[in-house]
Amino acid sequence: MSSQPEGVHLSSESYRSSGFRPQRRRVIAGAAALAAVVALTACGAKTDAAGGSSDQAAKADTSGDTVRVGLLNSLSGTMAISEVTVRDSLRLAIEEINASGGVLGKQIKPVSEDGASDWPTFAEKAAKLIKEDRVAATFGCWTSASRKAVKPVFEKNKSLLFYPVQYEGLEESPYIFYTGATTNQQIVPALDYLKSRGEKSIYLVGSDYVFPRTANKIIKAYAKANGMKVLGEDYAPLGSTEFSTIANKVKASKADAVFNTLNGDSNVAFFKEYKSAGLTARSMPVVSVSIAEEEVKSIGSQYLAGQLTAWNYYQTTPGAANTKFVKAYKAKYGQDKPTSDPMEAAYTSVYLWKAMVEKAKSFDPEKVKAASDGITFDAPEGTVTVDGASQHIHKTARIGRIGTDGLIEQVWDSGEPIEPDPFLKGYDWASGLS
Amino acid sequence: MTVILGQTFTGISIGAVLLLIALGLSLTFGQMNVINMAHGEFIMAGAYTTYVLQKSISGAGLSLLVALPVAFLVAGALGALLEWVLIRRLYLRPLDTLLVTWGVSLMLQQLARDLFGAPNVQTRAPDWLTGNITVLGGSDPLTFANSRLFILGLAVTAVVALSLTLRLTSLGRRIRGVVQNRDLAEVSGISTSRVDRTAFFLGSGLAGVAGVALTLVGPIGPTMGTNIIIDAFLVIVVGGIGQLKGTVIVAFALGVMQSVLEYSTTVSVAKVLVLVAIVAFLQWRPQGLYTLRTRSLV
Amino acid sequence: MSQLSGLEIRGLRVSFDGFTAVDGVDLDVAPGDLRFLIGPNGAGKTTLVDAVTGLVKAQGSVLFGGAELLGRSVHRIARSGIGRTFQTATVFEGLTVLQNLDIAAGAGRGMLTMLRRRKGVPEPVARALETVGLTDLAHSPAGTLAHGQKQWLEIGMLLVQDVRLLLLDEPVAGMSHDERQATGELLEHISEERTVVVIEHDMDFMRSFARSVSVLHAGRVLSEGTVAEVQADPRVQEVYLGHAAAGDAALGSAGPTLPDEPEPSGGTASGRTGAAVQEV
Amino acid sequence: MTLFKGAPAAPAGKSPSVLAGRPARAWAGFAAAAVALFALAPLALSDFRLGLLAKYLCTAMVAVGICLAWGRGGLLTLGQGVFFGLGGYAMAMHLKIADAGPGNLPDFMQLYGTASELPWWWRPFGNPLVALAATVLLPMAVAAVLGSFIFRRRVKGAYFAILSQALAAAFAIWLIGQQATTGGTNGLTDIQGFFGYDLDDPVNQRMVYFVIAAVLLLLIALVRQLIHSRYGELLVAVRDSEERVRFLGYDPANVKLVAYVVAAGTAGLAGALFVPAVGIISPAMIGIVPSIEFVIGAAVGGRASLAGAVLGAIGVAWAKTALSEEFPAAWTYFQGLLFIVALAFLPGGLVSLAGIVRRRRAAATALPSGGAA
Repeated sequence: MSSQPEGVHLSSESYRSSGFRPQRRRVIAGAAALAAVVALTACGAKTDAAGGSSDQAAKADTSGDTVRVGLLNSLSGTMAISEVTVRDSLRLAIEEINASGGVLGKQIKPVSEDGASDWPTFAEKAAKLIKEDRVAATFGCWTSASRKAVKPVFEKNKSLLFYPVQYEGLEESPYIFYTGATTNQQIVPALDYLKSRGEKSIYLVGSDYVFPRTANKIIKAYAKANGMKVLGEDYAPLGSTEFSTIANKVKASKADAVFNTLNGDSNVAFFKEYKSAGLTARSMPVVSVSIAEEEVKSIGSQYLAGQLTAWNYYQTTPGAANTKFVKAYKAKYGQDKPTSDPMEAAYTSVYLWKAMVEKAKSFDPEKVKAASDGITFDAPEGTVTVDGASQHIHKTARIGRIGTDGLIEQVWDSGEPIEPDPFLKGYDWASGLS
Repeated sequence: MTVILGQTFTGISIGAVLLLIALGLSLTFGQMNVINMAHGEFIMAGAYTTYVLQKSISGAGLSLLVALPVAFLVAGALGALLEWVLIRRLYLRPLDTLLVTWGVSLMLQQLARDLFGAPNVQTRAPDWLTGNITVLGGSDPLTFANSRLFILGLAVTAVVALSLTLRLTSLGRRIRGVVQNRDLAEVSGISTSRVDRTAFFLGSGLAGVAGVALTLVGPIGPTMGTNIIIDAFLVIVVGGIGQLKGTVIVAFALGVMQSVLEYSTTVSVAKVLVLVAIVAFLQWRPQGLYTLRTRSLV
Repeated sequence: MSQLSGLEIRGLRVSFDGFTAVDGVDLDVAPGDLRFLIGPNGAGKTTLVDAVTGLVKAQGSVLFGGAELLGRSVHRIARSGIGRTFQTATVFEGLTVLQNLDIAAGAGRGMLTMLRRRKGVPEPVARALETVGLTDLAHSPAGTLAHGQKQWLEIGMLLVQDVRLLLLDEPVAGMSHDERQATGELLEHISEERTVVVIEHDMDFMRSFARSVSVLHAGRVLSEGTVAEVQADPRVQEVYLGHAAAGDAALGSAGPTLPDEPEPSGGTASGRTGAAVQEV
Repeated sequence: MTLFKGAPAAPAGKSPSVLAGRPARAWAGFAAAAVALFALAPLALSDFRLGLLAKYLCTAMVAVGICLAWGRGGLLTLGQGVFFGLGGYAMAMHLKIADAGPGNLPDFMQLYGTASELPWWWRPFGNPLVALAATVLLPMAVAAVLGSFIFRRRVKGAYFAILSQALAAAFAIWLIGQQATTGGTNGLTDIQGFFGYDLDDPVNQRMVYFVIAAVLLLLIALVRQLIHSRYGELLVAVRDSEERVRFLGYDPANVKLVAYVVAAGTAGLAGALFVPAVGIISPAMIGIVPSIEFVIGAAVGGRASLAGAVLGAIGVAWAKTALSEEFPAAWTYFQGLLFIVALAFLPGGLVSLAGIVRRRRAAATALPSGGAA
């Protein structure tokens, strides 16, 4: 190639003119590099190399004395602020179970993947956990969008996902266990509570995504049937931190209460603005369904004291199981780290899976599903029971008030666990919803 | 009437926040033509500085006031470091700078996550900043939030300080000299590389100050910078590169526009409309509101 | 070659933010002329060319071959047969000499031709290569050419562009004596078929090759005529004396070629700001 | 415009006749790539990894367009996410309609919507041919309208980059706001079939991969032709000195517009094929971050060279997967570092590294180094 003399010694000229020949050569170099990429990707495929790559449902690998489970949470990107705590909580449960002998005599080996707050990435990582790591079950996801993205992956591969966050309902995937609240275990009780306090009008504020929009649809149907007025409805793009106008609108509406379905960062800005506008928990209480202890900590009780939240668990929920959970969590992650509802639901989900596996005496998803009905666990939130048909769990609804110390104090509960009803079939006013 | 006044004030206060975060960019982007995507992370550094200081200084008010100069220095030092390590190699490649500094911003976000934890952190605002003052009494009172007034004051102070620095000090003259004719400045004995670094220090330092202000109205977390950075760039682009007065006018104009549209429609619609309006505006005036009309810019 | 056309400028006025760079210029360049524009720094020479080629907005009238140019866009004016060079030679440095010329030759090409590869060397391009003496360097990247060669390449590009009016901004700046001579002869040769206007500071060069001369001062035409007529004009002497200490020397010999007024840089920008402006 | 000195920017060969006379090398390279994609990869990779490779190849398609528009034309196309999204949504809308079956609404509309029938702007996508054409033509049309405004008003460089980002952000926000008709943040998910083929079936997934690989090679060939054509030379001229081109009688706005529109078309096609490969299209693929990621792949590999841009895109996407699997908690450090090192210290991209090494070696040994690449 370099037989032309100028390619050898003339510095700048050859630099440029020799640019041509290598360019054609680069196509070949490119192909070679492409082959290298393929080879590298193949190296990454080591766990799969043994099995026939074309069989449909990747079987979980339970041959050794360990069993792998997947932890699928956003560890980077905007959702990391919430999801990292869930990952921590899942790890705690796994450690505890391993310390007490594991599941069916096998130690649990968690495989953590980063969903990176990006839905297609969630789908990719879910497939990786199922097909490459051969996990027996996967725990995680937070946003509805990430759950919708991975749902077909789990269904296609007949593998189990345990989803630990309260959500908008209207879903029953045969391969997902929902251990957070569905709407009739959180939103509907919160509305009942407002009604019982005599609030006649509400203002809806939410982030612009599926959960708030669906929740607000349900709220509007409820309000219509129960003589409540919805005075306004506002959505802010996810991650939005400019709430002065919404605060003005809320203030001008003179509603009795605000129903808040904002997510993450936006809550901080919203409550700072809310207070600046001169609105207080006394003059216009806000019921939030996404603010748990972790969020209280980052917003500051300065802005939140007196406001209401609706969940199934608070750090202050009484009971020996919770005392143990809170103590263990703080011992592992630090005394200043609070526990919250999604963390508790995640923690509980690992124990529920363990109980199902032990009842089924198998890690096989179909057998685990079959064994799920009626499984109970003495969870930090109180005893929960799995409803095998809907794969949701019976949970007690709790309304809490945020204290000046940043903890949430329960002011009302549903008395007993509420049966999950993701499609709100038991509510007449909800008939037109889906 | 109350609504109109209230929304106008809201718009001005949104504009003040925009102005604060864009002000640093008016130096680094506007004067030096460097698209620094890590600018948002310098804002974050300023916010975390407030958080750290508040842990060691009791008294929310004092720590906030101390945080202003400290955040300026911290973010400024980060900026000067970035300029020294990376950006000075990229002065003739503004678009590569954008991508490189984006890589820097990814790393800084992860660093914040590892240092301070993934969840947001909180700072306490002093009591004199959490309330509001009533401007018009009556059944439908018009109130201005103290925190917003504080930010407005801070923004105005920063603008005045910056423009005085550029206009009156020898540093300012050197910066303007370098911007207008680098070669000439160089042969006139100005160390252009030092001027570059100083300008970058100032611009990034202003981002740190903006970060302190943002702790009063928004969350403090690893990704807080990314959400606002594009808005800040748009302010500079629409205002006209290298034009402080353009930046000021556009920040307030966009703020008022956003707040008025938001009130009459929804946040998302308002956001989209503002962006579309910006695109349309740039069709009309592709060089922004104010242009430095010299022959070399024809 | 198409018929020769002349340039007719009336009342041309260009101002930038209050500063009037060209202040009511009337200028006639006869078809086939080889006209030199001279004048002290800031006289408005380059701005005049900018106005004619559509780079800056101007008032007045510029007729070329009877057609009004003002108000047309740059590329339309170029298509009507007017080409120019810049003070700093501006060629496409990343492309070869051949590619530079081929692009210059191709403004009228159709879509399909554009989307095909260039096969061989088009005849006009080969001729231009010959004329400007760059045949041997046809495949070298233009960025590697010597300064003078770049100037020639620019002239070559105007030739293949087949313009009827060439506006050359200091085409011999930085050239050696021999190169100047060669360039001058080239211009004489070109002006047999085209009209040529040259902005120049080099008075020797002007005296050797100009067919007619216009002297600009403070945005106006001060004097016009043959070299001898202009040299004899006392106003011209006064202007040059007023601006350069050695007035006669400036007019009489090569003189120091001082940097002209800041230019609308179509070419390599000196500073970062300039580079940015290029991109922005 | 910056001359990327590391990457030999001049497109054509030593002489056109030589180039035309020896296309053998190009063909050999092309054939090698085809072998790698069609034989090697399917043999060496599991279904899962092959699926990932399909996804990487989609980003490579975007990079092909970016190479033309940015590498050759100097337009920093920071809004490719918009065109990727337009193509992706056009395809996904058709597949959702097809999945739902005649007369039925797509699943998410039943959940979140209020209307009992398809919105009017969904209906044309029910026709497979219209939808297929739209995946390419819609992004191209949008690019043509946008571009003709933007380029004619001479919005360039930093302005253009930031404007593109603003548009990407606006489009994403708009999509999210229309939950009832676009699926909002969720996007369009759970796509079952692809023109009658069941996407659950691994054999069909493999076919999707082959389609993607073939389309990528086709696009490379097309854009390569464009780069080496007279137009390609003119485009580089516009990049290097737009004003000069104008004085030669061309309208640079049109020259740029062609590159911009072609780049939009490749991004649209990539988005369309991403849908069956991954099974989802969402606003997450459209905003500012993915738009930057598309550009970064091309930049890391070498923006001015097709091979560089394509391999860079594949490599960066692969690195993202590999690093995040290996270091789920710290991979963004490595990713950031990769961008910084590659772009700050290798402006011509990784392909220029090969050139530097080769030159060093050639200088050291003064011997022909043919085949060393």
